[in-house]
Amino acid sequence: MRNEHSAAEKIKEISGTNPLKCMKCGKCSATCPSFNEMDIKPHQFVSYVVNEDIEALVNSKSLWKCLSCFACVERCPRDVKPGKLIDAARQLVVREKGGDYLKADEIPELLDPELPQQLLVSAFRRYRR
Amino acid sequence: MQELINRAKELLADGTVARVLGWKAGDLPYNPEPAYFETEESLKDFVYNGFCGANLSKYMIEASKLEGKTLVCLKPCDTYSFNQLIKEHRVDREKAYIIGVGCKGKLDIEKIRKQGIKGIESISGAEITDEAETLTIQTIYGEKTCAYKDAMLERCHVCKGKEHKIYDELMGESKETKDADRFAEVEKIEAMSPEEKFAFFQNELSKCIRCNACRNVCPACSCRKCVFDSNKFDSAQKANVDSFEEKMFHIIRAFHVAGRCTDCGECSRVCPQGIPLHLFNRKFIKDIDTFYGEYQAGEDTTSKGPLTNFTFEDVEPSIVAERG
Amino acid sequence: MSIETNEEFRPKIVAFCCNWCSYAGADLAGSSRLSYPADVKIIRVPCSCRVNPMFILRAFEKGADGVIMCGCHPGDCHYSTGNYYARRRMTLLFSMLDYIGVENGRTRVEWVSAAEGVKFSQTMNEFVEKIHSLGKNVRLEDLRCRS
Amino acid sequence: MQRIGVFVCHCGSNIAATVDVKKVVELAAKEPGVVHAEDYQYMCSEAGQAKIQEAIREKNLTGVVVCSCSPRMHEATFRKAAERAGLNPYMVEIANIREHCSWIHKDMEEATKKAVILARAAIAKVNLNAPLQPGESRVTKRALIIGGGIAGIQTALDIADAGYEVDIVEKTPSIGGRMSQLDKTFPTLDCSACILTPKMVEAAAHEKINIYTYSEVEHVSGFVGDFTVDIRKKARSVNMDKCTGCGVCQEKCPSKKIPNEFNRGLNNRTAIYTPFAQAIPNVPVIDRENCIKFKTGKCGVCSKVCQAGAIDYDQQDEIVTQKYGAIVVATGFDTIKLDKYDEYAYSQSKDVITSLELERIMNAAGPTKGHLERLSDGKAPKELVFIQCVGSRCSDDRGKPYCSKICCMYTAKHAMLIRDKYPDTNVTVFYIDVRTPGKNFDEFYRRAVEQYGVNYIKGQVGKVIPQPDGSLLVQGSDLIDNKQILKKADMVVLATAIEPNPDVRKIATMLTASIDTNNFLTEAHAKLRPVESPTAGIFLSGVCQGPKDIPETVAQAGAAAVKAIGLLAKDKLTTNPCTAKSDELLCNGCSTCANVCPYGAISYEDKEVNDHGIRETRRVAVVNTALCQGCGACTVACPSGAMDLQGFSNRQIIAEVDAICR
Repeated sequence: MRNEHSAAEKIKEISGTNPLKCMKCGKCSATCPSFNEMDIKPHQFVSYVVNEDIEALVNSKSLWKCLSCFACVERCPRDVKPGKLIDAARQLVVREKGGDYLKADEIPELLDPELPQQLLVSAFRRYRR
Repeated sequence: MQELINRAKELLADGTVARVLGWKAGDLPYNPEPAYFETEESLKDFVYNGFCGANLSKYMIEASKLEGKTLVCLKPCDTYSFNQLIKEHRVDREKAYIIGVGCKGKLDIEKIRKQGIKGIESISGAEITDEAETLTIQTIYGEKTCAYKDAMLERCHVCKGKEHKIYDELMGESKETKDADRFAEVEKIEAMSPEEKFAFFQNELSKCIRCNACRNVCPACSCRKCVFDSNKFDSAQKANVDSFEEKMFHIIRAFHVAGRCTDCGECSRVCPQGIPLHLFNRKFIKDIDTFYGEYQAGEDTTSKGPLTNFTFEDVEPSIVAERG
Repeated sequence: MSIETNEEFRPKIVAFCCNWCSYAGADLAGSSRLSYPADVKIIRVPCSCRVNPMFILRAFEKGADGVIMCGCHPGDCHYSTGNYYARRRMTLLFSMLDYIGVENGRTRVEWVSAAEGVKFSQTMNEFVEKIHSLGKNVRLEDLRCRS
Repeated sequence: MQRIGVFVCHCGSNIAATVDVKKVVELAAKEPGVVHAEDYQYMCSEAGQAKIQEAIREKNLTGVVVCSCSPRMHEATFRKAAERAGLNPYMVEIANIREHCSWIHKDMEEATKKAVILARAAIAKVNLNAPLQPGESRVTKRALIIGGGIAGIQTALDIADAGYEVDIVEKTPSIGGRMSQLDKTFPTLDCSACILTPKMVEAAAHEKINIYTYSEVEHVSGFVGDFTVDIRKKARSVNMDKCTGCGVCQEKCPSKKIPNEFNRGLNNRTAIYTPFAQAIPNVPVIDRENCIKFKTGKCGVCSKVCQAGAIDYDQQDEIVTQKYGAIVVATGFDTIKLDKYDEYAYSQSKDVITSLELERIMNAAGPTKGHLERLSDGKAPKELVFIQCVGSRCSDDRGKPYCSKICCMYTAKHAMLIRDKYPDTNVTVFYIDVRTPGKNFDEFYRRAVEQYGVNYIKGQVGKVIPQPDGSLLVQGSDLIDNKQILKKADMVVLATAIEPNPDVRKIATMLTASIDTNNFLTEAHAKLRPVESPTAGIFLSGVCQGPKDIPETVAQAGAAAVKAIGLLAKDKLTTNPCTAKSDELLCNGCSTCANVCPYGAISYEDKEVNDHGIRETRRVAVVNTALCQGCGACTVACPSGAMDLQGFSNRQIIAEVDAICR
């Protein structure tokens, strides 16, 4: 079990953002291309971190649905960067051994010959410890 | 010299001037001193030779308060100081009758001594009218010679020129003596490391005995009361017990005359400790020339001095750090 | 004798600030809670042109490790032209200090407007850091004044 | 030796939380000259001031040091308090232990140490203070208003009604300002022109008001009560006395393709033009940059058709120099540029407009004669989307960190007006918060929702995507429903942030008035002196000080007028006694000081002096204290130290230096 407080602090540290700057305008959710596939919406990432409800955040579908396109980061008027928050939450999981979304041996089946090699390599680099 | 004395007698006799400000022989053959002559008779003691380095323009501050005109003998470089004093309302042009006297460079007894010439009894070849290139010196050890040039004051090697900037009449020939770069010494110091610079000035200034000779002779240091003597800055009457005191004194002195100093070199000439004080003034002159355009104090009597002037585009003080 | 090395070096820094721009800029830094080291002590003067080179030398004589002068930006002087004179004076003075071997980072001029609280704080942080890197001002300190 | 009292303020916890106030008292009490030291919660309060006064009387204090907030805040307060207790006010000095200490340091020990040093410096200074007497200077009974919008007009009218001469300087060819561009005004929906035009006419007709349009302030010198201002009257190329305002020249002008600034560039104007029909003065100007006559030397049509012979191509700029006692800044605002907000497609689609542009479109005198239509194809929009907070409340570098204040209300107004006039048009407003503090403001907003059916969605728009069919796809969020919305719109209106007029920086510099990081002019005190600049004699009216709507602007304009009148009503002002003073026994009479004096305050006199028994006539510097402003340039220029500045003397500053370096 994660310590919720320290996990929230960790997310703030990794993302380098201050969620308290959020003015709840919703521009992140307005701009998100994956909005409909998410259970927790981008603007909610912020309140989940503020409220230190990290367990719910890391168990959400959204954690793996964010494309890291950073449109929300770019357009956030308050410099809160929800995309960075969710990315940090993902890092939190990835940094815990065995917490990976996919097991290594599941991957070959999922491989699509169309998939660029580069994407795989960078995904591994990013999400593997 | 005789011509000069004759002319002085004439002017005294016809009442044009009330007195003559010149030099009279001192107790040694190489130390003539500034003097007033009020009668034709007294002029027999008048001298003007290579050792008459003293700049008489500062004496005109007091002479301006006296009745009648004063005949003052000014060398070319002295006229710059006189102009500067006019600009600052310290002398009265109407009270001065200026005879611009010729100059073939002034002599520095220390330079002669440094060549090992001691026990001096008399010196010939120092006369202003003399064409001689060599000084012949009678000493208790016999006759010695020395090239005139080698005995010249440092300032004469970097002479501003032999043109008188202000005068009523000219008398006597001059000879160009400039053969060195005025800022060469300053540049040499500028090229040193901070430690070397500090050591250099520490060494020079630690000789200072705060006799105030530099201040008293300086035509720009003409304040009725120097800041170092008044209680306005809590700096009065301090003995120089630490090294910073002299630095402060000499920096401030140079700062106070910056833009006003004509580089007459009197400070260095009179320093009993032989401190090259002109290096401070010349540093300011060099900086002023590079930062704000060339400026020669005393060139005229009206231009604005560089420290009472500015342009919108002046360099920032950070230039000092930037140029390294 | 390692007294000096054991103790953290806390520089003495005098900042001359003109009343209209820089002092107000320092006030703004304060009201915006923009911190800078406590080593900086501000002396209020009406204008940067009030700063006499003697004050700066005096500070060094009394043991200051750095002296900074702040004024309105050139062109913005409350008295129209004061900082232009100050700029010439300080340029010449700093050049002279450099000439006699004082590390030139010990003196600085910065133009800080009343709106530049951030700049004021940044400038002071930088300056203190610079003085830290230069260390104690041993060259100019008047030994008698150490207490 | 002085008898000094030291008073250390807690400022509630502002100081006391970081500075050990008791320790400061204890250590200050040991300083030379100090005979009394105490602390108090709020020194600036009446009780705090009473403590100072009591100590002055009981301990016969000759000097006071208050360790408190910035002297810019309460120096005057404490000096007045001391004066009431019989002490010369200039015997009071402030040690700034709040802005310069407690507010910036966190460590108590460190902050306390610094506070003690700051106190010492102030004590050392007071030890050398001398009582000073203020002088007097005259007040020119005339005010200058910079900016001829509603703020400037209102201030001018109020000052003029009090009987003082007022000049308005307006940059554009007509007074009226932003308000003249508006269609209707909230919350009463009366037409802007209907309420503004009478004010403009009143100002123009007022015998005490003189209006310089098409003019700019070029140079300002002097000080409170006695400013000298150069005003550049730009060449209008039309003789104001001859022109009858018939408008034929504008009809005939062949150069017709110049973006019309008044209509925000939505249509064109001619090279000779009046910005709008109700312009005051109703005299056109020739825009020389776009005039064929000025560009090529040929044309001259306007001159030919002008029956009054008013066209004057040779007119030159004219500089008018005038003296003023007070200056009011009323330079107003503009909307920010949207070049950093690509996501809203402002530069890609003609149908994405700013609210100010909508204001012109809705106006009967505007580019569409008041018909709501798309600028791309002239069709009436059926779906209209308003986006709030565009560039406002942004902490990134794209926008402004402040709330522009007026957008919520004007958007409700626009939405309501459109729903009223075009019931078939749907109106959606994306908002973050609806801010409606103001009389009848929330009621107004609720009417838009409840009565007019405006659809308010809480959420911001992420992007606007122009569609091939000419419509706009608005992608926004609905935070209440927790949904992302894709909405087709025919027109999008951006509530663009407002910013101070860009010229204000230049003007503030000339006036030496302070300005904040957002270019709003700073007030002397955010709460207690909101219409005055910290620079004496400069007053602030309207949006140049901060975002405001019309009623607030008018109220502030009146307040600024009252402050200006308060100044103009005085015959004389007491002047700052911290002036330069020359010690005639030390003065060389060298004129160096006069060369650097910006006020020409130094002259020279031949004066009989007695210098320790030597009697002589000397040329000495004399300072005119009415002219001297106390900058101190002369004190440093003076080589002998004869020139000193009262209140900031050489010895005082040196004492501070020594105290700090001790």
